[in-house]
Amino acid sequence: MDGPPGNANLLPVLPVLIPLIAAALSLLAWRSLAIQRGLGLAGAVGLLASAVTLLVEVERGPILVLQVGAWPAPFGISFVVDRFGAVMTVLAGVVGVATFVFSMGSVDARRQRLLYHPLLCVLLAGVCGAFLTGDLFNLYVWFEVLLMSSFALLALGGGVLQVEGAIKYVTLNLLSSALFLIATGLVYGALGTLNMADIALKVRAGDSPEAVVAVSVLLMTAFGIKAAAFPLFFWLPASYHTPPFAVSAIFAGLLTKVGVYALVRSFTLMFVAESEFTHAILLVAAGLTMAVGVLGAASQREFRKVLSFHIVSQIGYMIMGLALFTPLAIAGTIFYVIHHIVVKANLFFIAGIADRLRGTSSLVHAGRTSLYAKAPFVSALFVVAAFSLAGMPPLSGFFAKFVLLKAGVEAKSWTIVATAAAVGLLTLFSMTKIWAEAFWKAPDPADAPIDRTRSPKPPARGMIGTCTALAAITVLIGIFAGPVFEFSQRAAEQLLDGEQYIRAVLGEQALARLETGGETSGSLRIADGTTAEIGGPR
Amino acid sequence: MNALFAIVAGVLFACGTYLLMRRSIMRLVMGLVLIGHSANIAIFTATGLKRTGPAIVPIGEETLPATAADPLPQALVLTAIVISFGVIAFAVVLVSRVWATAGTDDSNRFREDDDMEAVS
Amino acid sequence: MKNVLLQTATRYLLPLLLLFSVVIFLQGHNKPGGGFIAGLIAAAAFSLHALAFDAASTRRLLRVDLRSLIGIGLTLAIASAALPLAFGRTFFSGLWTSIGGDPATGDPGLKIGTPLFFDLGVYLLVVGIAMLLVLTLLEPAGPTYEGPADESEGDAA
Amino acid sequence: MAIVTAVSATFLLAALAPWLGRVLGTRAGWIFATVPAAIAVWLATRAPAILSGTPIEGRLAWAPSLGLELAFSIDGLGLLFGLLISGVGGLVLIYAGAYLGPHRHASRLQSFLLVFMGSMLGVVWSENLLGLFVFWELTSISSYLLIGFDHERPAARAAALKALLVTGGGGLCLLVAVLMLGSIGGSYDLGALLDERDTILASPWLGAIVVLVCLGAFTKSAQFPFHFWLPGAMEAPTPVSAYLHSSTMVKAGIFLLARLDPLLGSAAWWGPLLTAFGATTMVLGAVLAVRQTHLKRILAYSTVSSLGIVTMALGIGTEKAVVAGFAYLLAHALFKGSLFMVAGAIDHGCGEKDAERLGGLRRAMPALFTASLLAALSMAGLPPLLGFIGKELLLEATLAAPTWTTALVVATTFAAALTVTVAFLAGVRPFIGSLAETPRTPHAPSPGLLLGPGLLALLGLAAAVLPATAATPLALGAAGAVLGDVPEKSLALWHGLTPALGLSALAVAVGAGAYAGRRIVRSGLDRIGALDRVGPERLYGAALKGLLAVAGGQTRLLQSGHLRSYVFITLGTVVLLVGGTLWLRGAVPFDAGPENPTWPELLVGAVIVAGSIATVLSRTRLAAIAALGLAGYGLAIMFVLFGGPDLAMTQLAVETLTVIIFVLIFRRLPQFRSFSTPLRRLADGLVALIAGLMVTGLVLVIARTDTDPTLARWFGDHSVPDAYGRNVVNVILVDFRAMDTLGEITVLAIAAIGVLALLRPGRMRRRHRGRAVS
Repeated sequence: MDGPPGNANLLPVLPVLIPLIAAALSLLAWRSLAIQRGLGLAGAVGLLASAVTLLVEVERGPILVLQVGAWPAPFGISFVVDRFGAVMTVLAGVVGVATFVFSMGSVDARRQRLLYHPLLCVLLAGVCGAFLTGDLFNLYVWFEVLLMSSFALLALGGGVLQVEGAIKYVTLNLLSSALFLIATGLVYGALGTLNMADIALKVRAGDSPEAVVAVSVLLMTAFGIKAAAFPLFFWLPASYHTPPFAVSAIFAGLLTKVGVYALVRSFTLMFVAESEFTHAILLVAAGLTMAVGVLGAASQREFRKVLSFHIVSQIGYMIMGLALFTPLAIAGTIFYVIHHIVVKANLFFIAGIADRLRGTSSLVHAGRTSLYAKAPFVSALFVVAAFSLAGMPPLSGFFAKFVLLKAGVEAKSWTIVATAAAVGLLTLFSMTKIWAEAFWKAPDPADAPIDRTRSPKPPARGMIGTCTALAAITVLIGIFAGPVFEFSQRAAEQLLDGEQYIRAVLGEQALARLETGGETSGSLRIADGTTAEIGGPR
Repeated sequence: MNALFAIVAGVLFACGTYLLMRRSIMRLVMGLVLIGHSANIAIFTATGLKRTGPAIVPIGEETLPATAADPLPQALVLTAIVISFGVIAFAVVLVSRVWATAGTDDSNRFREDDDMEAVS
Repeated sequence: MKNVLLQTATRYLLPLLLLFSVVIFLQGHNKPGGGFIAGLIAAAAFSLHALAFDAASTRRLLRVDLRSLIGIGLTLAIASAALPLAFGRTFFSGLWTSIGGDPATGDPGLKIGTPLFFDLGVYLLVVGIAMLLVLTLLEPAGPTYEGPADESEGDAA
Repeated sequence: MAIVTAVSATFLLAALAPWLGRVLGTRAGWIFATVPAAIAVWLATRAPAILSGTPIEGRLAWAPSLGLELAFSIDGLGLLFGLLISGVGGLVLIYAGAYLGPHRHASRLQSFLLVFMGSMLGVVWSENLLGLFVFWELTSISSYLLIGFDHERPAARAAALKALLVTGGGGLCLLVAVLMLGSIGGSYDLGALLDERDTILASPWLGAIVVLVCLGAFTKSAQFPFHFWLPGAMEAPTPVSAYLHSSTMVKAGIFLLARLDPLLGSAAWWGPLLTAFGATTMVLGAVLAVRQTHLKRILAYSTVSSLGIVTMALGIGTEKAVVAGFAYLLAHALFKGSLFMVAGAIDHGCGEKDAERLGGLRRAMPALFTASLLAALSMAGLPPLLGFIGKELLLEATLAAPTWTTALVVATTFAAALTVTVAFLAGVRPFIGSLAETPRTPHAPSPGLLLGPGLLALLGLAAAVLPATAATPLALGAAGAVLGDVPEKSLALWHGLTPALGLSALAVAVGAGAYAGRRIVRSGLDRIGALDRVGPERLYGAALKGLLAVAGGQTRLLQSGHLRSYVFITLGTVVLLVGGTLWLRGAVPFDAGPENPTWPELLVGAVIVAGSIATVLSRTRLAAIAALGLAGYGLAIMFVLFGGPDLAMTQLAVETLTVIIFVLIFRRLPQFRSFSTPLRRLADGLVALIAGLMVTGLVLVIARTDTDPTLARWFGDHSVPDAYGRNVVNVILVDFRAMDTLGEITVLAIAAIGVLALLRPGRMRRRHRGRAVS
């Protein structure tokens, strides 16, 4: 047997491979729900375990790179794990495991029989693939993987609301994918490479034609749709309240964050040549996203719709950090993402428990029971998650917001600081609305739409357990805010140090071009913008 | 010829997006197909069209002649075609499900916001 | 579409088309072709069968459930990607061996490697999904308007 | 470390309280009170050391990288507040146990009270501004949960929300101010900031910092124009009002002002802002209090007034004023806490809250009457009570105020007079006269209900009679923390015949008169009451309503539910941003490329264009599918022309399958209809056209640049020797970039599963709640 040489370092692809294998085997076992369930959970746990190992590895050492198929970069596909990618993968694992556990008690058997578990597995594989790949086109492929499985999960067993929500979701996300695809092709046309490190190198060396800015803005809009930034977010509030709660939760936790991840990756590693221009657009978008999202939440009267609009609003915070583009601000974005994924998924899970206990998700109508009086533990879980989301100390959200505000103050961007602060207050307002209406309000037998056909049923133990674990993580992030922040800082430094990434993927000699090619600063452009220099790093 | 196919890509994109903005969900899904075509032509054109033979190494040679087409955009487009096929197949079926459950093909009649706070 | 002529034609065409798809599959690495296209040709052959007879008999002909077929294809693809790991190679690196080669004359013989198995996985999967689409759409209980719809959030089952 | 223990013990007890409550039953309050009592005793024993200038310190690193440390330090200011918080807190816990009796959630209330207590201790002992802020927000949250304790009443929920929004908004202002201070001073530690005082005072941000700090403090301490949330907070159970809304939480704002006074006191706007808003609040609160008849609301407004007094005193900023402020603050905590608990005991005993409908309770509740009388007299500022000392000092301070002297003296005297009226109204009126009919027969309060008010009232007396034991050192110690060094002064009941005494006498006379003629006074005030319509409370309501209207309006506009407009806006944004960038930077030159198109190419292009336009124009389903197919097959031919046989075959096969699927599905769907108006279509067409131009422009611009051939060459060179395949495209797909293909087939598999799930959804539960079909 012969073939290209290579090492057996499998670790960087494991978070993708494990759930994918679980999904493939589940398809073979399509007759047995029990096997699918077990495989699914095992896949998620395996993903989490491998992700944690990855995180430990990158914390200890340099950026991990796997050249898939042992083909050298930039020719084959590279899987690249830095701190940011690793922590995102860990979060995907956490939410994945939580979703599987929560689903067991909450998703009906009919839906489960429609291959629910393999779909979830593939969704997780797609999300992790997007976090770990170092290749632009491969990123597109993983986006499609996660998108396709989210389509299927959204429409699974669909009632009318579900399919109507799904068609909006599908249409706008496919538009985004098409834009992404075009942009990828254009990037290859302009730079002759798809490898992110190679793109970064060429942009830094000044090899990029001026029109690449327009391509990067095209990418920005494509990712902006995925991230649900203003004014590209419509698909999110139109669909997230329709599927089963477990599905809502994993979507809320992970999907938009893949868009945020892609934005961060693109505009810290690759397209930094015209940061005054691109990041100014991002800053405006960030402010408007926060404000419009939170106002949307204030206008809603359904549990999950309030939460959905809040996702939009909080995407604004994450983009704010990216747009400010200082090490502290990027650290803020990372902290915010870490906090948000856990809390947001948890809130959707809690919404599921509340819906089960109250018999309705409406905030206008009194439910079957006053949760505050009858379900103090669930209430406490909600308080932790909701006040964390609203940025109240000493919970995780406070520190996330604090770092971003601090970055804003230090960058003297007063408008965004004022917006972020005001939006914080409005977030508090809408969280208390849910609290007051869904938890405090007394049941009123005369009040109409409780779904009487749904038998009141206490939440399964797994459901409560899931929420408790996630709430505990929220509290722990608050208690260990220092270490989490320090990690975010290290991750941010790594993100902003493009050369480290390039060195890891392309090797030391690639950087030599930067020194001969002139300045290494991120504000290079070639004079006439007509031709790109020919010749790659090898 | 770059210009020709850049325009073709543009026309496809324009037609596709126009269909995407139709309220009739059946036309909408056709718009997705056209946008997919547009993306493929855009990739193909932007990376440089070459009137040459396929990217196949002739028998007896070890390497691809320099005149052959760039194989990478082809591989990308091929992947994209297949992916968009899967996605379109799903979307078409979804449209039929929407029609079957909602009873309308007019996307403006889908409800979404009936739970909103009334303006007081 | 119970056309005797078509049914008879199908009896002869089916094996021919399948053979053709195998050829296209096998030459894919060196000439135009490959797992995806070959899979679609095979699917076309079975679709013809389904049109000539009915979906149920095509399902019987295929023997294996389409979901399993998709699963097998996917598993095979992943397995061929993971197999090199057993030999200390990295994920997706090609493992090759040759059949009938003669180093003395420089004849490489027929090269067999994991990428081919990967392509075989693609082939099986494509047959599976194409047939799933066609058969599901051909069978009656398709989408027709079903009256007042189900709005369950599904959390109460 | 003792400080950390004290604070964490409180939180720990709070966490255990719900469980302990179940075990201990109604006696739980007494047990819970031991913790605050222990803290109070500990503080008392350490007081001499603290007052002699050695603060107790304790540190717990939390997130040093964020500048957040739980750095505690108890100086004179912290001592005064700490004693109030733990002392009153212990009494309130006992009182709450008795007040709620066997209420199902009594221990939940006590737990929140303990959370609040711990947070409040954290606020007043924090050396680190960020730590202070963390506890500050915790007090807001616990206050929210406490006000909403009777959660099933909408009024309680609304009041809780109001308090939270107002104080939370102020909290955010404070946070920004803290961030700015930290950014200038490089630390959130007060000590470190004081070292950087000159830098801070010279900073261009100083004005903003002062205003933001004031916003934080004023909202918390219910200063005009944010005073309105406090009377609303009376929806809370009485123990909560007594604790949070009279003696502790509302004083947090004042504490903050005092704490930051050494740092910001010399800023130009500091003194005038505090004095002006404090004085306004003082007068307004007093006037509004007289208008009330509901016992707790009377007390609430008079609390507003008292908080104004202290703020004003800090604003005046002279040594006299600051000492007077703290003396008054101490007196107020004692008498107001007592009076609130009395009001609660009355309500508990006879079920009536309206002062005018109560009377003659002295016989049924003699002990409570004694306590109430003592507290009321202290509030009225009569000797020999602590209130008298506070008021005398205050009048003296205003007489000696460096600016606005006359106005301040008049305002303070006026407020003092009305306070006399209010004190009689709330503290005496219910007990004297003939016995009034009440919902419940009045009965004497239990020991638990009596202990709190009684003890606090007695302390007001004792502290005045023996000022040197507690009142003087505490007030001077706190003042010392603000002023820098402890003033040489002592509190005493007798100051000689001073102008202040005269003003005091005048105030008592006027106040007593106003009490006697309160009906006339009230009807007079009601005429001014028309101002309520434009008052801040209305503003709050209007703002909330306006916010919801704006929110609803903009959301309805954007999130219209109409997919068409979603696509329109999304695409419009893309076009605007990308097209704009291209326009600004790219200046697309129309460059047809090096080669002219050949006839076959033109033909293929025309076929694709024709197909796509026909798809748009066709009116029937089949025609549209045919046109779509035309475009797709055209694409396949294009691939043939440019050396992509694999692509062409794939496109051909896929297009065929797509057409089959479309036909199979569309036959079950309705005929095409046109829904949009011509104008809409025009707008859509325009956006689509620009979008198309954008794509054309992008492709042209990029196609002009030569693609770096490194990758293409490498694939060509390595395909045969390393990957044993001659079809380079296929080798890329199954080897070089097989990962893409793995993802691709996964997408296909999932698409198939999705289709299966959509078309075979399994058994559906039919229900008739579905939408009406039109």
